[in-house]
Amino acid sequence: MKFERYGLGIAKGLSVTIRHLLRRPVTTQYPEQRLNPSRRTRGNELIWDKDKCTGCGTCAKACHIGAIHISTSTDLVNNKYEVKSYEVDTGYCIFCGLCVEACPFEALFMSYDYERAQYRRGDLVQGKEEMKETPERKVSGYFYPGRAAKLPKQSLLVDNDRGKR
Amino acid sequence: MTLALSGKDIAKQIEKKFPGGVVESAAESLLVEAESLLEIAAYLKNTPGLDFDYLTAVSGVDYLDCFEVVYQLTSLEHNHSLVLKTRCYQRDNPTLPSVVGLWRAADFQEREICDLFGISFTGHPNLKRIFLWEGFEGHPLRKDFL
Amino acid sequence: MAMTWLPPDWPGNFWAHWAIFAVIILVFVLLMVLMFIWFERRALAIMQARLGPNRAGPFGLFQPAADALKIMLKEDIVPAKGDKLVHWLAPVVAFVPVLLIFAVVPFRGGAILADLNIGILYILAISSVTTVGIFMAGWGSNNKYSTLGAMRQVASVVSYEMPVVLSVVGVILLAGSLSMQQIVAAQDIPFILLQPLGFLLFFIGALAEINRTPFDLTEADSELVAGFNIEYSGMKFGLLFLAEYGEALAISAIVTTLFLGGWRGPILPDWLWFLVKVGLVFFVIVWIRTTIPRVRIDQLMALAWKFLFPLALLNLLITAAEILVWPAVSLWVFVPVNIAIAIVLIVLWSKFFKLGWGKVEV
Amino acid sequence: MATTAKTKEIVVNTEPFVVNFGPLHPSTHGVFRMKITLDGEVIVDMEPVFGYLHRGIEKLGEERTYTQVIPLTDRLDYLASMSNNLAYCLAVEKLAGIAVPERAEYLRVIMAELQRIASHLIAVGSFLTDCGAFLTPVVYMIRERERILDLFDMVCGQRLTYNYMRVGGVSQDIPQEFMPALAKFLREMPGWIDEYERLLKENEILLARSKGVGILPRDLAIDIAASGPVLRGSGVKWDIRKADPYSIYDRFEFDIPTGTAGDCYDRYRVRVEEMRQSLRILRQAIKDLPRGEVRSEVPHLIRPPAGEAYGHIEAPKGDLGFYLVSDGSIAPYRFHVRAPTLINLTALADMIRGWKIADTIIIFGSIDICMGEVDR
Repeated sequence: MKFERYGLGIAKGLSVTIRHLLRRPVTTQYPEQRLNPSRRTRGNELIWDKDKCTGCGTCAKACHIGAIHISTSTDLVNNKYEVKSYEVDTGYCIFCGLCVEACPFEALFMSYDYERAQYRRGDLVQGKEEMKETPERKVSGYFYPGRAAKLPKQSLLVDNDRGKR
Repeated sequence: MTLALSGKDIAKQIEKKFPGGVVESAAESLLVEAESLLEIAAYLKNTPGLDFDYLTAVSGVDYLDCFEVVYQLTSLEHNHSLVLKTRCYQRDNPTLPSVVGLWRAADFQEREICDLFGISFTGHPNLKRIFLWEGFEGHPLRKDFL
Repeated sequence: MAMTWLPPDWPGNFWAHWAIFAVIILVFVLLMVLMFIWFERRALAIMQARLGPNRAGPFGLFQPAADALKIMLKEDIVPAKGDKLVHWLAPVVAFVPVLLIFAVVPFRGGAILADLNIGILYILAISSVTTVGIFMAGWGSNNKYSTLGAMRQVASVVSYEMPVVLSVVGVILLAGSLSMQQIVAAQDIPFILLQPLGFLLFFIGALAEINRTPFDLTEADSELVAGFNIEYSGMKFGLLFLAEYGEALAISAIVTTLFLGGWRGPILPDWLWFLVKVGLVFFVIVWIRTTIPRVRIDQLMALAWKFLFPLALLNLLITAAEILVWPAVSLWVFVPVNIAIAIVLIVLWSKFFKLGWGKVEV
Repeated sequence: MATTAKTKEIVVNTEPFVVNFGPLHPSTHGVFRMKITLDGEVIVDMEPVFGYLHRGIEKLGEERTYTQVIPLTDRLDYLASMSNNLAYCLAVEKLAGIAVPERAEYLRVIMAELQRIASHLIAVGSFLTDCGAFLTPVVYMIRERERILDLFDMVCGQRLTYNYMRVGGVSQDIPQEFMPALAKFLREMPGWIDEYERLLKENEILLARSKGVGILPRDLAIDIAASGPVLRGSGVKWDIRKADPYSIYDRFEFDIPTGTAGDCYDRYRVRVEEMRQSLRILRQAIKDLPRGEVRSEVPHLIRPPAGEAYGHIEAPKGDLGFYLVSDGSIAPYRFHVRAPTLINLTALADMIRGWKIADTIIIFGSIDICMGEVDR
């Protein structure tokens, strides 16, 4: 290597790294500090609104992997479809959000929460009861901006926000 | 703006040079006989007015009654492009002449078509399976594969 | 400045003295090496805008200890067709010389295990035994990458031994003796000022010998995956890892003793001066490791033979000439002269010298 | 035992040393294998082996409706899925003749250019780390990429597989806090790029390692139909955004950086300059972003008329094209992807021959491939 510039390039590079000693590191200590995900985040779960759902099955058709299994039965009392079983296999689901967009009755949402890992593969299949919207299982504002207002503001690295302790 | 040359007026030029070479020329593509593919391709590449020196893409399609290989050609100087097609009708051991001699870009793409469609290209330097392993029998992208 | 509160041969009998102080130095060196591993990982991390280990203990201080414990519990795989004996012996041959070097390093006023009068010669001799160990590691693992790595290590050490030894001779000329104590005693002016070119050559040569960036071709992780220590796991890998950091510590200690005036310093107690200077030199090594890309093997060799070696000879010539015309007034007059000579030589040499057969145009 | 044979000519036959830069190697950017025959350190011959990440995306595409194929295109070049979505949607719109509203066009350009910067950051970062600087460049550049991923997360909810663009526009409009965050990013980014330049641009060791190494001559680059920074590094001024402007790229003025010698250093320089040009485009796109609809009226199950179409865009890694054949049903009859990285690798054997092992990693790194797109 020609040292024509007598190591100036190397010196400049060294000056950049030494300057980083004075800057705050960028890492967030995950379990203690948490970053707020985006208000439209597609968390790893689906939330299903039982009363709005009419059992039309558009979401099952929209899913290109067939992760949604829905079976309806005829409810003779007030003469409309009644959803007998509604299961989403989050093991197959890739959280692309096509089903949420396809649902004509605003009954299906992505969840805002991303810590739904399970120990057994069987627990990944979400049954009817575990899909209701509860205070701790919030709905994400994906495709429905109206619901995004209640969620906390996203913490952006551009604003040097490294999450609260 | 890349000017997509229409198959018709190119066909007229080619008809004079290689009688019977052009099978059918639609508005945006030019279907040629498999046998005369190499001469036409060489003609397209070397004539000063056309200068198709850049083979953008080679794609294979299985139309059940025939295999079709589509060459998207572009000329960097004149900034115009052409779609050249050939067909081969036998299904058990389809073969087509390889254009690797003219454009080296076709090397991996022809190996891919041979791997996924089973069309063997004569004159290709090392025609081996590119994605699937040697022992795999059958060609997945054929419509009758499953 | 003898050790005041302990007579030199304290327990009377020589062997007892030797045994006690050998254990003390051994423990001290291993602790320093663990500290250095932690120091490098933290300094590297902060310079890369991240935190570095901070989970095991306060500020991650127990991280090296945790690593050492983990490595001891790991299974010790020996490659099937590898040369079993050579594979087993290699870490020992690589690690022991590193410990031997510390017998001669003056930690404090009188605190030196063996005050050999050929101190620096002993260090240069011992430090090249590690290369044999590393080559045995590369050869014994019957793995293509490790053989390549070992070959590279031998090539780089052979070609960098010359500039290192010649620059040390420059220091010896000035100090007048080979013993480390005398070298430190002779340094009223730190030799880095008197021998700037010598310091530069020694530092670059030493970096190549302990294969640290920019010369870490032996275990270049982007090319040879991990060079000679691919097939090592468990305690053997631990030994090789300790050998590498032990060598870095040894080189920092030698550079402090030869060029930065060892433990001599104005206010602070002398052992603290030694630690500060060693830490400083090690920080520069880590700093270089963060920023500078790796050199290719032929550039490494060409740099040694075409750039460092001639400059080392010239440096020796100039130092010898200065010794002859020893100034009456004081050595300080040499400092600007030597620095000017160093700069002129580097500029001149880099003008005519084209690495990469002249193809490389910058 | 004196050797009686007078001039017994000693034949030293050294057979070449075949090394596998195997699927599992720290610097093969994914599962790519090179069977390299070595003579000492010098490369004699190299044979690439593909297929370790072949998921048959083109076969999967044939069983899905036109909208369901979009999540598949995310997984082609997983470092630039916005550009994959854009290329696919353009091809379908060309096939079905669908018009895209103004605001959606501007949003698409903004997302594509942000994705170009993010992809180049990874490419340049890993190239410099392959040169040996211990992870520092790639850690700095990933920190900048993090800012872009935050913006994408804000818009479409995911950080890698966006599934943001739809046939006929984009799936959702941007939230209010997107614009201020993007403006802040555009103000800071040139400063960060200058810092990378100061870090390694004139570093003597990097120059010695990458200047004049792995030269791809101009006519060989055209012959193997290389595209993107690899082609422009060899001095060919060919960029689809200028040569065949798709969507609204003809409204922005930016220039195309090209190298001269076609070596690794030029390709690295072209990528860094392209990042600056993308910032220029983004500034213009922000200035005149119109209001209005983001998606034209397109049925969820589109049935384009029977026929074929080839749409291609300037993706970060090269000329990414989609060849779609439709038979009038809701699923594409044939869905072929023109992978720029697979074609850029055609000349890898010629570029590597004669150089040393350390150079193969640099040359391979400067081509910047992504195995998701190579193996499909």
